[in-house]
Amino acid sequence: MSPSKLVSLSEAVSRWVPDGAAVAMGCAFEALIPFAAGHEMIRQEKKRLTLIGPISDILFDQLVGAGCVSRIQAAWVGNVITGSAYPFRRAVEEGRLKVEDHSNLTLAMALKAGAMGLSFMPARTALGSDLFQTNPGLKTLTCPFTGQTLTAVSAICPDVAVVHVQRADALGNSHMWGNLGVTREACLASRHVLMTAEEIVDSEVLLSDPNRVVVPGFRVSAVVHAPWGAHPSPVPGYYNRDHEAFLDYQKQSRTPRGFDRWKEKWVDPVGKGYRYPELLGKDRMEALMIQHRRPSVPVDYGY
Amino acid sequence: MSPSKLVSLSEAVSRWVPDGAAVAMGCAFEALIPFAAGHEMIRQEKKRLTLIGPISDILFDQLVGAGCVSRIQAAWVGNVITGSAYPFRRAVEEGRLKVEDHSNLTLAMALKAGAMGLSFMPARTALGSDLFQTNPGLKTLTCPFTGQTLTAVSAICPDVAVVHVQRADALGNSHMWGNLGVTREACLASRHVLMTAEEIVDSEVLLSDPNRVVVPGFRVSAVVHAPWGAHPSPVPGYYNRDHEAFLDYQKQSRTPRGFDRWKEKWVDPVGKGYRYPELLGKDRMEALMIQHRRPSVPVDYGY
Amino acid sequence: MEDAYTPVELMVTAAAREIADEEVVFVGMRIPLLGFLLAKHTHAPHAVGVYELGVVRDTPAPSSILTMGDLPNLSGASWLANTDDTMGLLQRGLVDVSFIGGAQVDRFGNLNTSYIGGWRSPGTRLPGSGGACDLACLAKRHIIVMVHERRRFKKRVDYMTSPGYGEGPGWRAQAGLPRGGPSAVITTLGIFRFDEDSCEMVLASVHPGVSVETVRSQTGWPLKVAPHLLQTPVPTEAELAVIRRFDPEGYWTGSKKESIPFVEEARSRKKKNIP
Amino acid sequence: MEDAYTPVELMVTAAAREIADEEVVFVGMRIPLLGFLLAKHTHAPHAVGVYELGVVRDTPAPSSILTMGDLPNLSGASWLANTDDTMGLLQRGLVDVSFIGGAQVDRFGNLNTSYIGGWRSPGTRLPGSGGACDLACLAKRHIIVMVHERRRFKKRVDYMTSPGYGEGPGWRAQAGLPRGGPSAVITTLGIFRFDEDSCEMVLASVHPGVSVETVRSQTGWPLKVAPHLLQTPVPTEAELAVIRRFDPEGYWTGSKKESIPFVEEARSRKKKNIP
Repeated sequence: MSPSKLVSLSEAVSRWVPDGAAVAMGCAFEALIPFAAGHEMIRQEKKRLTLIGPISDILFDQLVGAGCVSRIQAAWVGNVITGSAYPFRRAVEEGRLKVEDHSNLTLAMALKAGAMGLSFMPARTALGSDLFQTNPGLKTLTCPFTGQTLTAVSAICPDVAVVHVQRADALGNSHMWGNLGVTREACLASRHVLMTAEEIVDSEVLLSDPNRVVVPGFRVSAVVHAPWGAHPSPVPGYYNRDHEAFLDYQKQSRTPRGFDRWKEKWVDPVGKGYRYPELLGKDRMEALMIQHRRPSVPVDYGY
Repeated sequence: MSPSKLVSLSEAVSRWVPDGAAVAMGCAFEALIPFAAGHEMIRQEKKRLTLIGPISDILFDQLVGAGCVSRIQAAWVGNVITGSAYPFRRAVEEGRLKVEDHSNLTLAMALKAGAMGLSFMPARTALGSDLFQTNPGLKTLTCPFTGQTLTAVSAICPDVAVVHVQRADALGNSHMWGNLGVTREACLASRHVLMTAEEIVDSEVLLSDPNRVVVPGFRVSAVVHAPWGAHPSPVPGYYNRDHEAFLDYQKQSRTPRGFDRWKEKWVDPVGKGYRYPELLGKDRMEALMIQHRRPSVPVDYGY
Repeated sequence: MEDAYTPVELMVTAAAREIADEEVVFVGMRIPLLGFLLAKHTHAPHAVGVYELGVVRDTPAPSSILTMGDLPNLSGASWLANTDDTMGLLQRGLVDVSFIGGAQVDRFGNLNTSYIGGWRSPGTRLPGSGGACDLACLAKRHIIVMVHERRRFKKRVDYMTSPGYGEGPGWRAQAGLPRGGPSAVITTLGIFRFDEDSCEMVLASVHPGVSVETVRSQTGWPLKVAPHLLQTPVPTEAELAVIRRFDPEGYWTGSKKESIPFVEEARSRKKKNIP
Repeated sequence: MEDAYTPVELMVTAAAREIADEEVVFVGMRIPLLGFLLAKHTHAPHAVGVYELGVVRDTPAPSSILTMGDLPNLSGASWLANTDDTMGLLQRGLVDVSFIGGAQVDRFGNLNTSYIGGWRSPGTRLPGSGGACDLACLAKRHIIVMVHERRRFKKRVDYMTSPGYGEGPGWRAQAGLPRGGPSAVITTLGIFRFDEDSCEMVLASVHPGVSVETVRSQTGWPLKVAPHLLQTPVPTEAELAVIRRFDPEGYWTGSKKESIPFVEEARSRKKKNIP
């Protein structure tokens, strides 16, 4: 048997997310956002991170607010159901944060290039736009076959992809379902994969359905058991989106002082023993849990 | 409700595979090869087809032997467990067949470019090889970011992708599992998708697991119920590979006359009612069926 | 009885009417999301919805949703895949129509959702493109949905996040864009189309109770008006019933004011946790 | 007792010994497939197998398999995905070693599996590259497995399907290849390595009962011999037991002759339908 990769959240973040690291997160867009891992980066007071992701739905904003971030490569940073996010705005407007502006497609292509071991990928988007002014990773290119102008998107290879999955084993095998966004590309493009999981299960569960695996286990550096680790974002099969938490954060983060209060309540108290579910409370968890089950019809991998 | 796309095999091939069409097949490599559909093309005496696929494991050879093909865009044409295939060899050596030589990766990139609406995709393979001599779809390119030499692979957009799946509904929703090869890219790159299926099932089965769907139903033009439609190639969940059939074909196709005898036995007798399973016989089918079941552990898509 | 419908409900209805049956629609957030659901339940039952996070669905979600990533929007979807799969459909030319919003628009339909006041030293940083730039570049046509204010309707946007017709006729082809362009702008005041020859935005329809003069005063360039100016039809009762079924708490559509949640700004609405 | 092992079993054993534990191995067909299974069961239990059809597995198949696409090779795999996923691992530089076969090889390890006699008017058309060109271009190192005959060991291949060291030192980098090159050639007569300076193939080990003179006579250029020539170790009983467990009918390994099924040619073996 290969050695277990199962470690505590603090150990995983301490080892695989050093100061200055380029970190891909939020790669499934609105779902499965690794909030637990992001909050641990805040607790460990990480510095000078580069954050990479399509949209980030307040996680990037929270890390910016906590002073962990010096650069962002993203298509959109904000709060999906309200719009702009204050700490991000403040940081850019005050010149404290460098942003490389992508679209969802150019970011997907940048990670795809990284995943495929290529230095760039072509695209037909963004041509004529000002994204070329604020992203040195975009250039124009002439197609060698058609002579047409295309966008060339420079590869992004993160130091670590931080992903939250539904179920994993101690070896890094995992199942993820729902919309996957750019998760597959981010995992394959990154030097390391730090995986948090709702459940740790027996390997047999995962090997029973190899098409459900997003990235092969040998590419995973650490596995962390983090139930409710994507809250307030939704996790298919486990819990719904907690809209209230997004609205509360928006209100509280309006001022730096309000942001600190939010952090004192939701980030600081979670410790090495990881007791976020306790902080969340039983009633709130119950309200968010799946009410209408819809199990998949199995398939057979026999011989 | 949308109108049903369920048609007979002869109707589907008659409508969606005209003479001269560019047809992608065998996109899952050794598994799920659409032999039933290919044999119907032979019965309908299609002419001047272009065949597109990574490796084809005798299906391309059979269509070449029957005189249906004028051009092949592939990485490998032969019989996986024996090597060279005779009708293909004869056709190339006699100058009757044009081949554009790909590698598996360049073919995957050509279809990926088509699927992504791009005129080309870069790759780092084939550089310095003679594939550039026998494939006008390969050129070298300088990366606009690194200055390195790369291969540019011209897009392939087939007229129709012919794919065999495990289960589908009448609207073109389908589930496919196992190794998928370039199936996803081929379906998305093609103007039309002609789908043959082991089973026609209720839409609810397919909607119960949307991650298992290879191509959205609105991209599918025709659905055909063709049990044992991939025989002698394997179909995960349904039947194993029939090695004997591949060996028999190899022996019989050694001469043009032997090829005709093979065709008379295995292709010609199948009619509009599609009774290939009867031709195969119950004993042979039973020997190939799944003996050791290994069902997937379900997941939940509730809310 | 107060107003029979809210300003946002009127805009949702107008958005829905831009969708024809059997079209493939790349659905954005907020108003377009509701507009698509409305179209599916009225005149466009075979429309297919595509979402940038990697979702395709051709049936309505089984329950009300606040965002495209809410679990009911995944349950029973036709396809759950990757961003490059759904963006591939878009780039390949298989998407008929898409919807995007903006903070600033100009006479050629170019949109800014990135930097107010220029990117070198921005007065205001907005969230950025998301998929908007892609939708504006690659759909066969796209529709812009916006609040109509003079500071937003500028002669030239401060930053072009999502290209419209650029600097006018021929610009898109020159830039290398394969197709498309904006076909309509739906605002809080009216509906605009684009002149085929000049590519300039033209007022095509005013909302009930809005004068042309009001629209002109809120537009930062000399606005042209279509020869046959229409009045935007109000939502029918059937349409309102559908909208309210999918936004039961009025989170997106409830505001009586002309500030719409669609716009990328903080709002001061009563917060509710919509289940 | 006849021979304790067949020529192919010797080659399978030699192939297996080229794999180190924990390496990521891009497994080809036939001899390499068995070689990988053998390595997994002996000295390399943590080796990971990658297959071009979109399969990764780190445990042995639960039953004997004749091809990489046989269902037991999919059952309980670590990853079932797409060709661009597994080829992506390769192109990204994550594959340590790959195996390929050929019909013709030259002194710089270039391989031909496409056209005998040149492509303009080929005497013989072979099946083509498959993944071989990719494996030769992109793995950190690759190993060639071949029948050793003078007509196959040519000064210069008729067509370069899969690059070795091209025309010698510096050629790969010049062509744009990011890494790699052949590290060994395992033939029916011996094992060859490549000189670090000249990139030329050098005889490193002869199989039991084979003389250097025999090897030279079957090689189409003046063959260099390593200063410390070895004799290829014979398979152990434990190794033979594993091979015969995975090829119980001797389909791949059973031949006593030096014609190997690995080679892209018709064979006249007794046919069996291996379950």
